Amino acid sequence: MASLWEYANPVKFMQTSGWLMPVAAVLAAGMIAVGLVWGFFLTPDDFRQGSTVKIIFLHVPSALMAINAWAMMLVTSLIWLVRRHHVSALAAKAAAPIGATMTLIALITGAIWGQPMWGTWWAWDPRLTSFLILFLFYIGYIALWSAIEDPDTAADLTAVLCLVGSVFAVLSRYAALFWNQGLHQGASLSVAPGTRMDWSYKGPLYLCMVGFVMLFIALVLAGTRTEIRARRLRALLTRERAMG
Amino acid sequence: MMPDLGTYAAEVSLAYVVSLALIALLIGWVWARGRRMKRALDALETRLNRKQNGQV
Amino acid sequence: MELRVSDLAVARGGLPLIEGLSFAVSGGEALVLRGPNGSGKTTLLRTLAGLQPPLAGQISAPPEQMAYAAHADGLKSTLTVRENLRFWAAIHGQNGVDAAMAAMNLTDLADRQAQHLSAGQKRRLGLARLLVTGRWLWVLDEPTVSLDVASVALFGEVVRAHLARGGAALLATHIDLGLPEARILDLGPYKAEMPADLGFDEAFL
Amino acid sequence: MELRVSDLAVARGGLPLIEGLSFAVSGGEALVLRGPNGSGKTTLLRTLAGLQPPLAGQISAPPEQMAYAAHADGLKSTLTVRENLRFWAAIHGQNGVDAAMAAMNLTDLADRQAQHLSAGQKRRLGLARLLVTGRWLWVLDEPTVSLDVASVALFGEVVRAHLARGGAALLATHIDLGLPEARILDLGPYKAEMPADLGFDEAFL
Amino acid sequence: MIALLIRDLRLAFRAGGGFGLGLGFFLILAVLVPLGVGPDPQTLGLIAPGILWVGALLACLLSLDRMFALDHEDGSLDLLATAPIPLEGVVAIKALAHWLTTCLPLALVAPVLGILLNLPGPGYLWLVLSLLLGTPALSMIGAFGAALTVGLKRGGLLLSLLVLPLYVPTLVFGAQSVTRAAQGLDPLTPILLMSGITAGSLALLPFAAAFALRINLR
Amino acid sequence: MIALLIRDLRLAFRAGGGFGLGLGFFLILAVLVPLGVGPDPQTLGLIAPGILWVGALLACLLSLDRMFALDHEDGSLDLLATAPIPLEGVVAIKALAHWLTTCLPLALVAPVLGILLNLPGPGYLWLVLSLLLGTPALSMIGAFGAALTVGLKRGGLLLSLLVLPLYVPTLVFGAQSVTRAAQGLDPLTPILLMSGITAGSLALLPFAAAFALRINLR
Ligand code: HEM
Ligand SMILES: Nc1ncnc2c1ncn2[C@@H]1O[C@H](COP(=O)(O)OP(=O)(O)OP(=O)(O)O)[C@@H](O)[C@H]1O
Ligand SMILES: Nc1ncnc2c1ncn2[C@@H]1O[C@H](COP(=O)(O)OP(=O)(O)OP(=O)(O)O)[C@@H](O)[C@H]1O
Ligand SMILES: [Mg+2]
Ligand SMILES: [Mg+2]
Repeated sequence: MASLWEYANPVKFMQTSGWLMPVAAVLAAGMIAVGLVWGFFLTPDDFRQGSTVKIIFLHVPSALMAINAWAMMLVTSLIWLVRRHHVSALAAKAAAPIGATMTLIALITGAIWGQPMWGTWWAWDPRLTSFLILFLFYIGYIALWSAIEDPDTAADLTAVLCLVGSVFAVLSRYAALFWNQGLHQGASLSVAPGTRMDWSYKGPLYLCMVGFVMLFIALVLAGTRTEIRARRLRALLTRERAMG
Repeated sequence: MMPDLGTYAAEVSLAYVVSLALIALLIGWVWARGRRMKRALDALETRLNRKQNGQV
Repeated sequence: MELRVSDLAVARGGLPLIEGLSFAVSGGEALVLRGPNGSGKTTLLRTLAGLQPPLAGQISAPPEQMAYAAHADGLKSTLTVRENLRFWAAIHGQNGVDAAMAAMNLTDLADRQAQHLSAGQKRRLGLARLLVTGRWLWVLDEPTVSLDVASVALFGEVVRAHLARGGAALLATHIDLGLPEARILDLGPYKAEMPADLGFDEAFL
Repeated sequence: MELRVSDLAVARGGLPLIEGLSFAVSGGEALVLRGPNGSGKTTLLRTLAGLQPPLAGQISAPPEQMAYAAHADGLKSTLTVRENLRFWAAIHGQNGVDAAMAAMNLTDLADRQAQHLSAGQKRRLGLARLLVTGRWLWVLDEPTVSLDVASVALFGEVVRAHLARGGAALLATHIDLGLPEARILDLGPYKAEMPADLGFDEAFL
Repeated sequence: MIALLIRDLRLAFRAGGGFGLGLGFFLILAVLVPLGVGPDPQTLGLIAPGILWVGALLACLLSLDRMFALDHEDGSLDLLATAPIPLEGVVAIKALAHWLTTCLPLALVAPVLGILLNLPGPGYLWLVLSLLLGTPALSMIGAFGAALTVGLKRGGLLLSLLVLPLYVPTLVFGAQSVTRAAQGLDPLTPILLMSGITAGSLALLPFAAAFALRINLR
Repeated sequence: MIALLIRDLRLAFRAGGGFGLGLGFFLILAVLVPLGVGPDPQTLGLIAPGILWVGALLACLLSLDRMFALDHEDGSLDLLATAPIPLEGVVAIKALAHWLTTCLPLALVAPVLGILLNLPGPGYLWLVLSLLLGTPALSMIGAFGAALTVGLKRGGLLLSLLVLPLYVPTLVFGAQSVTRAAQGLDPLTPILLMSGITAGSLALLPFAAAFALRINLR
């Protein structure tokens, strides 16, 4: 079997992602559409939360992806630093705006949910706080990418930022927990097995979660393809200019 | 067809609208940027090829 | 003591500038690099000094043996001439600040802040720094810019004394340095060729 | 059109540098100022350009008629060559950006950001700026620093064309400018004497 | 003059030019204060108007840091001073560019941060309004301070020190108007006074700043 | 190495070097907040620990702005990188110089500002202690951020954006310890956690920063 590292070759990556991306996109579209329609139209209201429980089908998957996107950036950054595969660095770059958007969606749906549940749009709950800080990390990371001219320099520096940032993001999480006990739901509803959540909720929720993962994969692949093209465009332009 | 959302109709629909809009925006951005880059690259590559063939 | 460069290629901003460059400088020799604007002299010197990695090729002497002087002089404008020199001497674990000032005719200006020097005086101070590095190979980028005729002559003597002590110097310049004994290396023939066909992989550099 | 300087004295950092300087430059002429490092050339040119007041004496032409080019080039590193020139052209209400780029051999670099230019290329851009100021008197401080031989020749031609159009140029330099027809003025004789006794009042100057 | 405005805006939007970073700072401050002060919504709501105004002021301050310094370093300022446009105009345009790239976005994003700090309902409108009317004064005063400190290495903090006292009246009236609005009182008087300060600064400070610049170039 | 420390300290104390300006900023912030928030002593006492910590953090942040940038501009950084001292050492020394010239004075002057903000009695000791133990982390993290942004024009605000989220844990634990002390609770746990962060930063970040510097010089 071919080594995984082969896909770090741009040509190989372009070939593979050329068919993988549409597949992921179709899967994502299908699953999210079915999941959301199911969730929005066909689930009963919760006895306590009323219809607001339907927000969960957007909130939880996006929160999930917000964290996992950063985790993926961490891994690809490490790969770039250690093995210097350009595709890896570009994948990290492509993932950042997607992760940032997911964080934003989690924040906004959470805020909208908070209004009926806690009577306020925003509360300095530890989980909410850590998400806000995560959002800041995303913004800083994207800003650093866009501020640096040379692509390899930018890749190196953002990778270091991602590593250091991850450590501090975890520290912030603990700091926030120490600082405030919080209102937010624990992970009781969906993750722990055999809890009170009914399958009528679980079904669409799982569907949406997998759908969001697919969406993320599709977008990262598309974004990485774009970044690779941008990189090549840049290189060709420099050379063309040099040739006169 | 529209389910009865009760007292929280505004909140729930707002959440769905905003989230879907953000996702659509993200997809639109990724897609538009991808297309722009592909076009630019294709244009440059054909230009370079023509130049090279002209020289040879 | 010898610097031997073989088959070196350097790039700037993703663009190969110089290819297949080989030369050697040994103790007591000075080598002057010439080439039109933008031919990559600064890039080459920065590569030798270890500030950027070469694209290909070997450099026999490690950066620790070189004293690099760039377009910018590395002076702190609120420190005096003496303080500036003393700092660099301390960093390199050397003495001889007074000798260095005397050699570059800076003794009168010793207590003047660097921001109150004229362009040529600043340059002289930048060159005096070389004397307190204690390194045998000087790598100098257009060292005599802004210097008047007398100072150019002074610089020539300083370099000659350095060579006499067994040191070596590598200088990039467009103008006359007052060093008739130096060998001259024209970078023209080493200009990098663009590869005719760009594979997708290579276009990534 | 004439610049007439009479009995000018200039000071820097409270120290008189040049005294009793008188000269005239009229349209079609170039005047080269020479003097050792620290003799006050830069100070003199800044005074003429209206950036600092003279200690004494008259300058017949107002600063509005002069285009000043200093040691620093006034380039924005994130703007391209063309954008930089266009900005200065707009500020001076002039056109001719393309002609200026052509004259200083910058057309190939038009879309390169200034931060990606080599030392000599930057300098060429700084000089191209003169062409879009539309002013008749050029006041240039060491204009050919970092330029290679070909660029110095190019610069010579540009100055000559400017003189032919009835312009004038005042240049400070240590090296050869490729302008054999220019008059040379040595600042040596005008070096300011320290007054032997400083009255309390004067010591405030 | 328009060329100068366009250039400054273009520089701001180019990579590393600093657009949006003032915003980022504002956002981060609004996050840090609760982290320092504690999560109690009551307290936060009470201090929200003041903190938001102080935050906007600091974000504005930080970004004006190098309004002239960059031009000074690369020699453009010398050349602008000898160019055929009045230095007063240069100052005014620079302040305008600063306002457009920094303060305007701040005013527009402030309500979102108001939510984070639990700002009471009626405050939002007046928050935006007071920022829109007050920040031009901040930019102009900042330009004056930047002109004073242009020749100095690391003038950034000295600049803050000089400019902050000048910001006090604007801050007090601006924050007052929002506080009053948030408590349901009449916010009109402080906002009118603040607008007066803005108008005065815009009319007079360009001359002072141009004077300071001329001195500094000498 | 010691020569570098001495040079940096000397530069800071020279005219325009920036010593004391961090202090000034801290002072002015402590004055501005009551102006913005209003003079009620109850409220002020409540928010004092948080505001003081946020103020110290910002003062520290502002002054680290150009920790490496000035050396980069005048070419010293290139020369230091080729000098016979490890770049990790250079980073550590620069952070130390920053701490000595900026953070140490902040910690010493903080109690005075505590009075201005009506900090309750038991808070003072822990305020100084927490600042002394926490600010080394701020300097070191700041050095890392400064190394990341050294090549950029107007990197100042980008630096803030990158560094502030990294400051969050230190800020939370530091402010918490003071708040708890001011309320008569036990401040030891947060202060120990904060010291842990400081120790970790000091041990690891010099390497990350030196790596970033090397990349930026390339
Ligand atoms: C505004 C900010 C909010 C953020 C950033 C946020 C963040 C998150 C995150 C990260 C998760 C996934 C955690 C996990 O799966 O264990 C989650 C789950 C959840 N959130 Fe939120 N949340 C917010 C507001 C809210 C509000 C206001 C409510 C409702 C009162 C809410 C209810 C839930 C529920 C029910 C879950 C599912 C828990 C489970 O996994 O069992 N969230 N939220
Ligand atoms: N930061 C950069 N990014 C991209 N290209 C650059 C950069 N700096 C310089 N270049 C380009 O690299 C080439 C070589 O520059 P370099 O400074 O090495 O030339 P040089 O021989 O020193 O010229 P000069 O005699 O003018 O100093 C030039 O064509 C220049 O435009
Ligand atoms: N800012 C300043 N403050 C005080 N003295 C200064 C200042 N700048 C320069 N000087 C001094 O004034 C004198 C004249 O400087 P000036 O820059 O005019 O000389 P120059 O003739 O241009 O020299 P060069 O050929 O080296 O450029 C020098 O002796 C210098 O030391
Ligand atoms: Mg060069
Ligand atoms: Mg001079």
